[in-house]
Amino acid sequence: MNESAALIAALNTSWFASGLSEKAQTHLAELGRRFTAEPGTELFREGETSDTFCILVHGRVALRTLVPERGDITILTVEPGDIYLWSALVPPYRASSTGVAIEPIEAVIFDGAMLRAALREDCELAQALYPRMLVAVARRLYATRLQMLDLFASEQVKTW
Amino acid sequence: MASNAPVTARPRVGVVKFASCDGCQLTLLDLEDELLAVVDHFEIVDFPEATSSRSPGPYDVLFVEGSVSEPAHLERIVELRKQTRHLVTIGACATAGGIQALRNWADHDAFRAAVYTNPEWVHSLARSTPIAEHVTVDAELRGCPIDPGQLVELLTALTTGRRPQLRDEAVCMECKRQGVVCVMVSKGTPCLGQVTQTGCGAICPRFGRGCYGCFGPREQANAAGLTRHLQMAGDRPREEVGRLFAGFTAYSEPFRSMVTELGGTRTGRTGGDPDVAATTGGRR
Amino acid sequence: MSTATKKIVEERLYEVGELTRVEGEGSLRLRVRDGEVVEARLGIFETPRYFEQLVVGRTPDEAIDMVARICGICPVAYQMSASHAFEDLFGVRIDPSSRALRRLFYCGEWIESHALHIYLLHAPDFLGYPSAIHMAADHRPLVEQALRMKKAGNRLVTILGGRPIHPVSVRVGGWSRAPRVAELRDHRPALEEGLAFAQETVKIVAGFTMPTFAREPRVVSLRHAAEYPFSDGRIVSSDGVDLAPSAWRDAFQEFQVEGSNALHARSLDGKGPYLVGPAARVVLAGDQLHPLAKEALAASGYAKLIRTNIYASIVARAVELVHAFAEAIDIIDAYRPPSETLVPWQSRPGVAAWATEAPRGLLFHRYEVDEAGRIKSAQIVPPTSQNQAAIEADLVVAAKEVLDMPHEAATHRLEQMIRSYDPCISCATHFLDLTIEEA
Amino acid sequence: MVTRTAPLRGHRPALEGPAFLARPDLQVLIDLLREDGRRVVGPTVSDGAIVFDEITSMGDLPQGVGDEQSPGRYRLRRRGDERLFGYVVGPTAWKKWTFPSFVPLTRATKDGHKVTFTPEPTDDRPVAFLGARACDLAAIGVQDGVFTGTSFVDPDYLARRAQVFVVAVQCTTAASTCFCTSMGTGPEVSEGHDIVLTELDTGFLVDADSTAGRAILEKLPLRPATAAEQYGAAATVAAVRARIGDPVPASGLPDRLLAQLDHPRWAQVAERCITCGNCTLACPTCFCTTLSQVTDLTGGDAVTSRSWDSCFSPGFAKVAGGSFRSRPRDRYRQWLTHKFATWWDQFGSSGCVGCGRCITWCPVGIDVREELNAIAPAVPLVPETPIVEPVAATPNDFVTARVVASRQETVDTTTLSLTGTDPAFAQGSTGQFAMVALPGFPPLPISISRFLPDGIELTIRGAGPATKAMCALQIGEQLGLRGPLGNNWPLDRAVGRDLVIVTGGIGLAPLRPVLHAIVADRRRFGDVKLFYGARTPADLLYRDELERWGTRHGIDVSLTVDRAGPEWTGRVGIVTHLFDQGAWDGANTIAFVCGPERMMQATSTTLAGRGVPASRIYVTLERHMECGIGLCGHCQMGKYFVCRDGPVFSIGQLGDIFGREGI
Repeated sequence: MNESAALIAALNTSWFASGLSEKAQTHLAELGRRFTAEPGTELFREGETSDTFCILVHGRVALRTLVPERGDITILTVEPGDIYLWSALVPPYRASSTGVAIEPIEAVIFDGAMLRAALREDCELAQALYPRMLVAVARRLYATRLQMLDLFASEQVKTW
Repeated sequence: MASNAPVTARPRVGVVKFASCDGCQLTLLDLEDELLAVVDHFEIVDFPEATSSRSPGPYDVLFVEGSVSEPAHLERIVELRKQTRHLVTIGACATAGGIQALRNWADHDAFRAAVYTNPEWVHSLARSTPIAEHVTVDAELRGCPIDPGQLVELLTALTTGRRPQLRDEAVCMECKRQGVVCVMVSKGTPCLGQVTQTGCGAICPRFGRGCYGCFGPREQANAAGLTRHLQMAGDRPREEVGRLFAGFTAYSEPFRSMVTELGGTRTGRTGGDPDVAATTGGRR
Repeated sequence: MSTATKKIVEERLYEVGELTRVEGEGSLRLRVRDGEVVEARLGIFETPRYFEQLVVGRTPDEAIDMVARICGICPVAYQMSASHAFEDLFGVRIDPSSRALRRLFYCGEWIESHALHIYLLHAPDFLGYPSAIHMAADHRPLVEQALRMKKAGNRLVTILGGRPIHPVSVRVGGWSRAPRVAELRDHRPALEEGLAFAQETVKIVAGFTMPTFAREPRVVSLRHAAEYPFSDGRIVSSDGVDLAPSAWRDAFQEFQVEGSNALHARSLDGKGPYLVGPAARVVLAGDQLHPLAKEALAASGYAKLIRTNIYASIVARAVELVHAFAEAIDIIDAYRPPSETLVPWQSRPGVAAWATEAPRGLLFHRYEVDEAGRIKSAQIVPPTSQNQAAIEADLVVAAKEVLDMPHEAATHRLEQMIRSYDPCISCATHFLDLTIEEA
Repeated sequence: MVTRTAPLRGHRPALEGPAFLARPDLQVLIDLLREDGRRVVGPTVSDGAIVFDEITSMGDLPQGVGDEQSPGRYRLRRRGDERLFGYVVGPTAWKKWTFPSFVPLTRATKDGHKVTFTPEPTDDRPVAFLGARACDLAAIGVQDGVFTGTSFVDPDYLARRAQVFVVAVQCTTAASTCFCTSMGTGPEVSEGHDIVLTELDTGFLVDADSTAGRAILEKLPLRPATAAEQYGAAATVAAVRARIGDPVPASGLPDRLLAQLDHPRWAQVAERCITCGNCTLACPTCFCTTLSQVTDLTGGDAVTSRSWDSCFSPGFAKVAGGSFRSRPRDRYRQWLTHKFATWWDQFGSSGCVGCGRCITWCPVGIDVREELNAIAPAVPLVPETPIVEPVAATPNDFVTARVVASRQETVDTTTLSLTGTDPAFAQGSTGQFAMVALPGFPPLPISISRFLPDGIELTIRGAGPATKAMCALQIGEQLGLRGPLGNNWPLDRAVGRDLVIVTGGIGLAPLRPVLHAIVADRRRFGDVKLFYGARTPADLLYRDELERWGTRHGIDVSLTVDRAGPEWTGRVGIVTHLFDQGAWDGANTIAFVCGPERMMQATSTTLAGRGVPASRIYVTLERHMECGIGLCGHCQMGKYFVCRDGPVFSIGQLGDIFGREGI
């Protein structure tokens, strides 16, 4: 049907879902729904239960965390094709940061509980999705490590 | 603390001493050729050994001689640090605890009792420690005593605002540059030059002796490697090798570990002169 | 101002911070009641460094390196007393040239030390400046020449020992390296210039106005039949003491005083304080001075006053400068490198003791050496500890003169008098802090 | 000059038209040498060793003296004969005269805003070496190669070397530490000498190998050598070769060595090695130097001098943030691999001549022959790619430039516009750098961030005292320049290709000229993507230019920062993953990457994952540089001098040394 076709098309543009098998994509299309939000919308909050898993199709989402006395710090921006709220698939299902749309966004989102149930039943879906998940999360972990190195910080040399 | 800007016109300089022999501050007065130029560029605000005009600080540059050896020293160094922009420790006592740090391996009370009939009249700390163990130090001039050339280099670096060129290489490098024949290879004389920081100009090898490490251990000094070689190749008893390290910078690592491991300085044995010990204290 | 008529006790308190322009730090206590000095004590608060203990268990050569660190101003003296003590015990006869070099070594240190004291530490008192640095503003050429003279001495020690402070080449049995003839010859011109300026210096200091002072102290120094005393001769005194340089303890001893971290020295005969140093040497061994030095002394007109006016010790120091330069030049002209720079020696157990003449006076070392050739015990008696009693005695005399002076002048005068001893407070490094209480 | 082929085997008869000189007549030779105003330097006994020193007569030579050498041990002994050369090499190397341990280079004076750099005079008095051995001659040849054989000639070395006259002596004895036979340099004296002597019981066989040499021979009281004498001499030298044997089989050694960068032996030898540096300074070929400044109290007068340095000293490979060879094992490996392997690539010869000095004079007796033999099999060398020839000036010759504009880019970074530079600079190309000097400060390599018709721009981050001082320069003030140095970005290879530029922080500065070049001729390039990362939005350089490149010149500019406040709506995240989103094919892409080494590694990995071939991923490396032209030795990375062969390298070119710790 039209709606699901549009969803599959959307999924296909994404880095995350493009590589998935047709079967998996169709199954995902059944589970997912389109979602849009205006810039400035707070999508989820650090520490709160995250009950949706999202694939960003257009726009940009800033992942922020509140540092007392330094205010909200953006630690990463999610670019189109990437996922956010993967925490919906990993116990204890709590958001690890606060998400804010900083451009008009379009995403395909999935109900966490439903998706988890589907993954339990449909091994093929699980086999197709989890490796992708792993890559996405691993890549984010690696990027974060490099960020942590603060590579561009100016090395201040003491006179003596 | 240390900033890269050249120190402003006529920086205020102080020279103070803790437990020491005064030799390092004397080195400043021994800059016969530069002394008057130095006082043109620096305002000597406190230097008891040289002038009666005193000022308590603050100091742009404070040269600190000597090791922390008595209770009063503990507060004094912290107080001085507060008033100082560039704190420079000069000499083995200030940078390594000095020869008197050999007592750190000994029984302090026994030491005291051995020299003094009435030890309770004498106040000193059980350990003699380098300044950096108590406050932040911006630069150090090594040596027992310090090298006048390095002192001048530090002063000129200060006026131009560049980093003083104090090399972190082994004494051997200077030995070889000067074409001195290695005393260890050609005479079998034990020499600490390989593990000792350069700066002296390789005086001891030039004078036919082994280096006794008065400039202290260099970065990553492989003292263990040298020790193994001296014990095995040189077939020397542990304690004899230990005594090599038990010198003017014995308390800085890795020399310290060598002394502890090999011995070389007495630990708590009381000696001293029995006759002196017998002399009764008292007033005239 | 005390008023004799009233019975009310009026107290006056004079205080100087730490005494400046001396090596090290010390404190002084002076109590006067009814115009009578009842206590004059020099306290020594230097953190003890326990050298006598540090050298225990070490070898003689290690001790020579270690004891030098007692004093950065006269390390050579410490190396001389120690090496001669050990050589005496071990029966080492060093090469004649090595012996000449040892004298030359001492000349270098005397020059450096005396030049330092006369111009950088003491002269400002007579000319009314807080320091030589301030003095240089009005007398730059004089200070420059003084520094050149001092440098000539330092250079001498450097040629022989590698550096002016804590030189490295003195060993039991001679030297680890002897200089080449050329090295010494190259330095001769600087010594000639130094000699000329030393002679000039005697005239300059003799021209200073000396405060009046009269006390004829007991004086003690080495005396040698054929040479001005450096590191050989007998210990003699103005009242008949005559001992081998190893036998200091037959006439003197050390003892501890509360409030002082240095052991004082006193004579066993109970004859009280005695003076060591340039003045003592000039008095007891003046006949052995180099002709040029004798000449300078005679011309200065202070030959007699040196005996009784402590302030005039600066003249004795200047005369010794002349001697040191003159003898240094003679030694260099006669120099041939030793045939055996380092005489081999065998350690033997026993007592090694010797006294030599540090710039500031008699320096006595005594070591017990065990069978293994290690030091079992040590005793080191620096000149300043021996002078302390004399300083205190002189303070009693000086105090009478200064009590009626304005505070500033009084304290300055007392400092000047103490400086006259050139107290090497680093040898017995002390904190000096003057208080005059008057009841 | 040693060739890479198998060791020489007495290929040239040591004696040719040989004549005999009676021992006492050696004085005549010495006198003749001195007559021409030469200083004669030869062996003397000093401090219990054979030390080369100035001599005036035969009496100065060590007669009847022999030596005993073993790892870490040297002793003289009496031979019981009258021979004057009955020993082998001692602690001194002849480089003491051709390449002294301390040489003043430049005097810099400052007068108000005006600075002047004047070269210091060199010592080119003629000198004769008496008693050089085959290995010594080979060593002189090796240093000739280093200082005069490549793109740049060291003027001081050349001046001294040109005045050297060599009287060589055949080795008639060998020490246990000798291995010239393995290195193909001896014991036979074969080249590099003017006169060669072979000592016999009563005198010398004499031969000449140069016009100057023959000229002197003609004045010597010679007689033809008897057959017995000739045979005796040849036999002795042959016996020496036999005695030495072949302790270090040399063929293929470079490859075998470089294949063992991870051998556990490196760590083991590091436990014994004190990293004192004696081996490098005793070595007759080691050429690394470091600069030092001596300023007067006013800083207005500064003399820059160079002195022997050693790769064993911790400071040798230091850059802000630490040393590239932090561990002793790294330094030992650097020394050995350089001597025996990468030296071939740099100078076409081995860096070792087998004299054994490093073995005898190692205080703890480490024997390179043992270490080499303990290290095993082969891998192919990293293939080379051609390097662009830079235009440059030698270390003692600076041109001055005037600051005409100074623009603060970020809180700690400033761009200086300079004019009055040498025209060479305007012709420099993208990616090159200049050695920049202020009186009293060590010269620093700074990449050129823009080429102007009459000058250049430098973008400098004030990290240390020197760079801070440069940032603080006011309009009208002068500084000293050398360059432009190093190679450039291979823009020609980018023509017709898609170009991906990935850079971070100050790394944009050396790439800015690339963008200027592209903008100037945009059509010649395919898609151009610029990925630029900075620490925070405030740390982005050249903001308005970034803007223009994106909007006007069709360059796809993506910016990202490591962290930002809520006001920043741009990307946050590490630059290395920016271009990981979306689909694009690296097959026709060439990439230029500049930033911290860690960032460049991550980037090249990701690029490779996108199909960009290693040969088309270019990075620019930072190393400790003092001379900028491959003469001071500090910036070595494997077989490369980063300053001379780089700073731009392709990942393919670097192979597995890129990103390896401690190279």
